Amino acid sequence: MSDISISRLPITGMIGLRGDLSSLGKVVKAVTGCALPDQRMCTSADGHTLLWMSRDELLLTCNAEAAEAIASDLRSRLSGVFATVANISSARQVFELKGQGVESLLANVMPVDFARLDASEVRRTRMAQVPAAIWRHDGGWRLMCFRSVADYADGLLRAARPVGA
Amino acid sequence: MLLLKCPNCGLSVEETELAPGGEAHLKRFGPGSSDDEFEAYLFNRENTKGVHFERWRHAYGCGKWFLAARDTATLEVFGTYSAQTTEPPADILARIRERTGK
Amino acid sequence: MSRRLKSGGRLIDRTKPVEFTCDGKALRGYAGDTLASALLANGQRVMGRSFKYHRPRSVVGSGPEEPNALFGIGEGDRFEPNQRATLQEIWPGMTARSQNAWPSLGFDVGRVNDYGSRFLPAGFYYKTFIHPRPLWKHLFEPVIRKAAGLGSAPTVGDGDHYAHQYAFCDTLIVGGGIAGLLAAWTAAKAGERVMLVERGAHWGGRSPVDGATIDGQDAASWVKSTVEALEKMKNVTLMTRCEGSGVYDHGYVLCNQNLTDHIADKSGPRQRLWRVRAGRVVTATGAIERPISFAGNDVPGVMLASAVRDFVANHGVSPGERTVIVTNNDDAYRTAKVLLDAGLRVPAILDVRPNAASDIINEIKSLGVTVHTGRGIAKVHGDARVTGVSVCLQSGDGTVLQEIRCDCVAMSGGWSPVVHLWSHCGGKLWWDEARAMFRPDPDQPPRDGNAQGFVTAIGAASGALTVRQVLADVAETMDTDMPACEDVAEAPIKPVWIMPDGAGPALRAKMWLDYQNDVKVSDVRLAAQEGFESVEHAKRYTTLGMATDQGKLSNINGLAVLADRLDVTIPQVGTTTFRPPYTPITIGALAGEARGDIFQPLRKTPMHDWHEANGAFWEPVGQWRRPYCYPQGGESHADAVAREVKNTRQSLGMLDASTLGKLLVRGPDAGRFLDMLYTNMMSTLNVGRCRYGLMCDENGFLIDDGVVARIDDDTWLCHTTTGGADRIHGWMEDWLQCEWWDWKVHVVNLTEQLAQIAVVGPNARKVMEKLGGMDVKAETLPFMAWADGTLAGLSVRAYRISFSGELSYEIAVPAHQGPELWTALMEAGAEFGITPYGTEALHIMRAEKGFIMIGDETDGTVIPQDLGLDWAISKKKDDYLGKRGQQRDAFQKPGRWKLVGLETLDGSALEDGAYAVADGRNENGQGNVQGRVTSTYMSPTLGKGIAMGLVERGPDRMGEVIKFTRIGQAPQEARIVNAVFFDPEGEKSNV
Amino acid sequence: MRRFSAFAIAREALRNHEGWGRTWAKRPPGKRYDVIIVGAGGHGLATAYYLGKNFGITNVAILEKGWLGGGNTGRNTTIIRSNYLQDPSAAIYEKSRSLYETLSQDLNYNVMFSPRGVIMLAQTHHEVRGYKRTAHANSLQGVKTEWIGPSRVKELCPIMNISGPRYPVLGALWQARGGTARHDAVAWGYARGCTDMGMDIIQKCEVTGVRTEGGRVRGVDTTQGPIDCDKLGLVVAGHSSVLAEMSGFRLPLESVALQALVSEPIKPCMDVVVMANTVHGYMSQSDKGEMVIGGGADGFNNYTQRGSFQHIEETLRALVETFPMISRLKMLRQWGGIVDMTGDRSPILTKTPVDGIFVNCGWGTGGFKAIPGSGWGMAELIAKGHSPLTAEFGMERFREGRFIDESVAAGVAH
Ligand SMILES: Cc1cc2nc3c(=O)[nH]c(=O)nc-3n(C[C@H](O)[C@H](O)[C@H](O)COP(=O)(O)OP(=O)(O)OC[C@H]3O[C@@H](n4cnc5c(N)ncnc54)[C@H](O)[C@@H]3O)c2cc1C
Ligand SMILES: NC(=O)c1ccc[n+]([C@@H]2O[C@H](COP(=O)([O-])OP(=O)(O)OC[C@H]3O[C@@H](n4cnc5c(N)ncnc54)[C@H](O)[C@@H]3O)[C@@H](O)[C@H]2O)c1
Ligand SMILES: Cc1cc2nc3c(=O)[nH]c(=O)nc-3n(C[C@H](O)[C@H](O)[C@H](O)COP(=O)(O)O)c2cc1C
Ligand SMILES: [Zn+2]
Repeated sequence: MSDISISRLPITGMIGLRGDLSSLGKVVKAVTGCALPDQRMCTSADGHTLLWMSRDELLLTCNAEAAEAIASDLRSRLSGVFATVANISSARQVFELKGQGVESLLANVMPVDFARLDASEVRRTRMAQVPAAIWRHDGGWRLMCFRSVADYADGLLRAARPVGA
Repeated sequence: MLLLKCPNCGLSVEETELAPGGEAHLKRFGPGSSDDEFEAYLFNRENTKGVHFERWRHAYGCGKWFLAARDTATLEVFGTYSAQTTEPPADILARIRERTGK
Repeated sequence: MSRRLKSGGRLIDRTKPVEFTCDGKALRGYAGDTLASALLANGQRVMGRSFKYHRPRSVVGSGPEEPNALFGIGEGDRFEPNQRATLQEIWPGMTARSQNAWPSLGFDVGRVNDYGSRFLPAGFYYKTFIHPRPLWKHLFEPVIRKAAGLGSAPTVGDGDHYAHQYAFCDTLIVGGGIAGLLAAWTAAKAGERVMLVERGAHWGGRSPVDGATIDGQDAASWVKSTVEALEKMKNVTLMTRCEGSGVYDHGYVLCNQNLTDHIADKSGPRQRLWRVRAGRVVTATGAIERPISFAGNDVPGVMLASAVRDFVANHGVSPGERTVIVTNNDDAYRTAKVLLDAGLRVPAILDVRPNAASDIINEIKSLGVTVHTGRGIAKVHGDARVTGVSVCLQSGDGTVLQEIRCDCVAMSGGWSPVVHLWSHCGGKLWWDEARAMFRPDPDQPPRDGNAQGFVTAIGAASGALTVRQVLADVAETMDTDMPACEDVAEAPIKPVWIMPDGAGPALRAKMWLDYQNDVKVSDVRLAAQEGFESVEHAKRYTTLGMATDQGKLSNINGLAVLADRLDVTIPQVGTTTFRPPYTPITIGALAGEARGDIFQPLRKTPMHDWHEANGAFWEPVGQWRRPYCYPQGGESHADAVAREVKNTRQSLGMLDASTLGKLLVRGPDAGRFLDMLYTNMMSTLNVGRCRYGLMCDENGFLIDDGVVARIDDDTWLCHTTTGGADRIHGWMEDWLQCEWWDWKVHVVNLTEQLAQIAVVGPNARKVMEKLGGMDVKAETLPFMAWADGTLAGLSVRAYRISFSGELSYEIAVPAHQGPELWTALMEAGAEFGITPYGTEALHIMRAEKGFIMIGDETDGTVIPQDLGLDWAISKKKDDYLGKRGQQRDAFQKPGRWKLVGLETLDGSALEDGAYAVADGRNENGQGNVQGRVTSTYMSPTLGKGIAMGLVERGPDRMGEVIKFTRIGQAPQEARIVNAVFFDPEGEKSNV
Repeated sequence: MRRFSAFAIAREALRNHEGWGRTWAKRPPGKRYDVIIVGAGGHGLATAYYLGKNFGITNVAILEKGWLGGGNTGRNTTIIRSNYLQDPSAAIYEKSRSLYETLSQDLNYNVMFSPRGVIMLAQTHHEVRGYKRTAHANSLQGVKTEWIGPSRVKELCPIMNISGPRYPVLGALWQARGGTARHDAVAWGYARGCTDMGMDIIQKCEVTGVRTEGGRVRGVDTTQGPIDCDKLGLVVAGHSSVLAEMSGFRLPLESVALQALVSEPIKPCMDVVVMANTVHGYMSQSDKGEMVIGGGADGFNNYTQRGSFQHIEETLRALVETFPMISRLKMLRQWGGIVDMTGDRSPILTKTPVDGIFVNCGWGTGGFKAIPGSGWGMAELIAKGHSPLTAEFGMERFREGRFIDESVAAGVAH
């Protein structure tokens, strides 16, 4: 009935950045090619995605193996600037959601107006009882939550799937 | 169920994405303050039936605090604004005056 | 007799018979039948028993207003009590059970209450059962309680599941009658995002039955073509069987959609709860007809006039062969028409209006029906079924003028707009004298966060009655063109609340207002007489409107009776408060998906699966699950814990400490910031070293503790308790964002990023060395230091800290490598008999060492000084959070309870939570106390009971023996001792 | 006033109940009273009642802005228990509970006190320790409670799922003589008692100002005109801050909405009151058959008597987990009340900075059970200037840091 697929991605490289966004933006652009995203948006380049998390926080996703090296690179470029770079690749679980009706599945558990979501918007929100973030990726959706609740998130998404799926 | 706009990320979100944080613009009193000042700071809330300045955190979103001017009896929201301020901005005060005559 | 008519029934499909059972009897209806129509079609009139008097009752309405015909539907884990027969669509195999009757619906012993009803007026229970006192508990109350309730309680959990869904729209239209459809069409054309929900299974509302010509089509065709047009529009969502249940602040609306209650296939979710956020809400919820209060108006066979015509027109069911119509308005004449068209008889119409004239009245008269004007019903004859009515003058005292034989009475007291959704959030009403109804006041709508009215009532829901009025109202409020439609002039209504006007007490005691709760006109009058004058008092005293129909039929009549008795106007009395939901919602639907595994998030550490596979007995710690112990074989939990403790102390143990909070605090002002947060100095900590710290709230109470490590000049890593991780993170952000926003500090919560494993015991260093990769010697990595390095090929950070008093390392690795490190340690530790241990062993070992535990030694009223932790409070700092609070009077008093160790004289353990008794009693006669136990254990290490407690001036009373409470036994003596029971010099960890 | 009894009813039945008089009198306000009580909720009415009954002070008016008993007294889940942890709480709640035992007889009005027993579930080790601590404290306070195991819990409440899986029941604190009462009847019965002693109950009379002179109270302004008094008791629950502001002082309170709901009535299936604090839900079955369910409180200031809907959902999912059979019952009605929360969640019963003004407030989510005891103590405080029952509930405790914190045992609300 439904062709929605829900899969857990293997560990994704993730680097959390805190600081003045324009200074962060410059170095990240230099290292990864990703431009500084606008408020709530994300940008991508060369397999990296740079997500706007808040007014002083960005999240860079990358290849897990490369994360530590990129983080050190960013750290050294930011030395002398009040900024924090943390490799948090293990902290979160990313899901890939594909197929027709993913939005309405997500609308079971998130108070989000999907029709009003910009194509490159990253929505940090509440998924039932846990925090989560979603954004469009490659014709489908990426969903991110904390690692410790990955099983809960999985169960929740599966329970929300239309019958027969 | 309230709908408030987070000035930090620009989203209007429902209350379940937010965490309430009580009265805004409290002045902290530490060592050296009088008993009266300290008691007022920690306990004696305005608890107004009417316009109330209060703190909210966009807990399930950008994680940032912001402030709101809201009527506790009608739930009208006069505006939300930065948490990094010691008093309500003029435009919000003007709107409150316009709406309530106060 | 009720029966199925030979023809007719616009909603049923006579080619699709549906078999179902009621009270075990096999019955047959058609697809499209409700349980009520199907029972009537099968000749079953009595459908329930009333709450208090157990009077036999039949269906009075045809929709959500129905108070009487309630059934238990389904079996086993799909049984649900109190379902309305008028809403329950039948499906093949459905089973229905009647309620509140014993032994049977036909003969119900509870009926004795009816015969004694004059002794059971409103509120009788407040006046009696007072003496003798013991009888209340042992006799009266049990009897009252046994009589309580309607349907029987389900006995098992729910076999169905439920879904929730968020939705957003510009305009939510509730009600799919002609008003709602026209509104939807208007908003949709304007490009708005529209949601239109209709609680019933069909579109069109009343109009297809009541008849109308709109835009040259009959109502049914207009409805059909409008729905088809809407279905084609992308910006429109249409849902039937979906009720607008409640309107909440700021445009939040709950809609509840039934998905499987009407079909045999129950595999999908049973209901979907829509949580809609709408820019504006349009209520097009129609109106509900009012009954009239006359003696015997509850006898089976007395129905709303609209219900009578609904059953005939919609279901091809005749509620009776001979129907007397009693009315105060023109609308009921439509019922006459429908009955006559179906070949049924209307022996008379009793119209209370002395001289009403209009087209429809003339039309009905011309069909040969006798219309008695200025007349009403003095009394209905019959008990379990109507056999006739006595006619009287409406203006008289009920003197019988005439008797008319009939088996059905169709009554109409006028119409009340469905204003519930308008009112839920504060919309106000006004009383329209001419139409005799409360109508939404457009000038006082419910207001949203911008102080704009966000609900608009249209159509019959706003008080419009004729089709033309309805369409004109929609056209005006929605600013659109009105479809063509002819005007039908109706004669004005004459408000009549009881019949006849001059009815005396005997008649009033047989006039029902609230059918289900058995509230009569006499009850409301009694309430007023006894001073329950406020409509809210009258409601609560009589229970008027508190039944499962929430007074949809009874409220207006009730308050009219109250107004009359108080000699004030109806608007002076006002209405009671309208509260959600519009009709009751299944609790499972509100709970939604959160059941079983996803009842709540269950947080798992990276090593969770290993613990599970190795027999961990789990303990919930917040949303985490932590191993309490790992029982082996048939071992008891206590034995397992003892083994874990002993093995760790003697050789080697290992703990999953991943749940501890790990907060990275960084920036030029981080030291200054931590000095404010912790009671001690963190800015002076040397890079590479660790320090134990305490955090207090502004009241001065201890809220968290943990080890802080200085990572580099600008960076600290703060450990918190498991429960503290998110709380303290939030606490830090709060201070940084709202108080010291110019301080340059970042906080990053690394709790989820890192797995942390404590390797504990005399052989800890050996196992570390065996894994290789870093220097863990005492000289290089001394107690309270940390180092980065490699262990078993993984990059780790090792802290030499100890919560057990043993040589111990806490090793952090990225979470996804946690299991690998854990297994490596297990393998390397095998030769030392490495033992994973759980939270209980952890607690015992810390207690043996006299270390405090947040939540045990603290409870939100304890300051660090109470715990003898003065050494962890910097004297040099001007300020830290909590310092001012601790300077207050109560904390300076010498008599405060302070932490000590406690040992019973016989080596047994003190009881959990025991209090230290003191001499005498206080002013309130309570036994005085001088302390309490905060932690108590049987120490496997020492082989005796050990405890910590807070005792008045405790540290000054070392050696003293005091008494502690025991439940059900004499107090137990214990000696005040040093709280460090094991290795007081700390030799074991300092190696 | 007419005595109520079964005989009286039988007699009246024979004459169509036309002989019953008013439950409380209706009179215009007088010019002056010895004591004015603002707020005809349970606490205000009980205060007035015991002023008359215990101290002979009957020149008393009770002013109510709406209809009496229509505040929180008319919208609470009626749980009565006294198994509190801290001594001052246990004292006043146990006094209250014991007064409830004979309240119907005292008032000659059946308030349907139903000591069916209250179970407070322990579902974590922390709660086990907390409730055991309470049991020990109760043993010294003269409060009868018992720590019981899971099988006893199941026996007392067969519809409960005690085996989890998420939070298996580890035991419970059981107070066999806790229970419920008919909330409206408590207000009505006290009102009748007050009238009987000649007091004036004036409804639709909102206090709009408090008049003071030289630091002493003189009277109040109301929507029915000014009224003088020697002493003034402010007993207005959620509106206490509003009245305090009129009087010129502040109270350590925040007013928030607390919600409740009832299911449709069903045949009796639960004979005890159950409170499950780990999952945040509590439930009992009324004498009429509805399941009476307490919801959560909003975290923000709110004077609307409506709460946010998510609390209803949270409560119900907790209860469905605990009592799986309620899933197929239906929610009939939900509502809210405005409760006044203090910094330590314990009430305030005290003199104030203004001579002659007394406040009784801060009962927050749990003051129905305290009505008789609080009235008793408050009356003594107003009449004599001191009451052992109220002594510890002064406001200075916040300034001094002397909290009476009940949440310390296991985070208990009601
Ligand atoms: C949903 C809910 C559930 C609860 N459950 C329980 C429970 O299970 N057990 C329990 O023990 N407690 C419970 N409580 C708490 C309990 O209801 C209250 O603590 C108690 O009823 C307070 O009584 P009161 O007389 O102080 O206040 P109220 O009954 O609120 O009376 C105060 C009165 O003051 C009036 N007033 C206000 N301002 C003015 C003015 N200016 N002039 C004149 N009059 C004024 C109000 O109209 C009101 O009638 C619950 C509360 C709520 C809301
Ligand atoms: N002449 C009279 O005395 C009189 C009186 C009343 C009604 N009427 C007739 O009734 C019709 C009124 O048209 P209308 O469209 O305003 O009303 P309607 O009664 O025809 O339609 C209202 C619709 O709203 C639905 N509804 C009600 N509450 C709902 C809820 N909470 N959620 C979802 N759906 C809900 C109902 O099921 C119904 O289908 C006209 O035909 C009018 O002539 C006539
Ligand atoms: C213990 C208790 C039981 C209740 N039972 C019912 C009930 O059976 N039916 C009903 O309609 N309302 C019931 N109510 C709710 C009241 O109708 C009403 O909603 C509540 O007192 C709040 O008042 P308000 O809604 O008028 O603001 C009950 C309330 C309480 C406190
Ligand atoms: Zn935000």
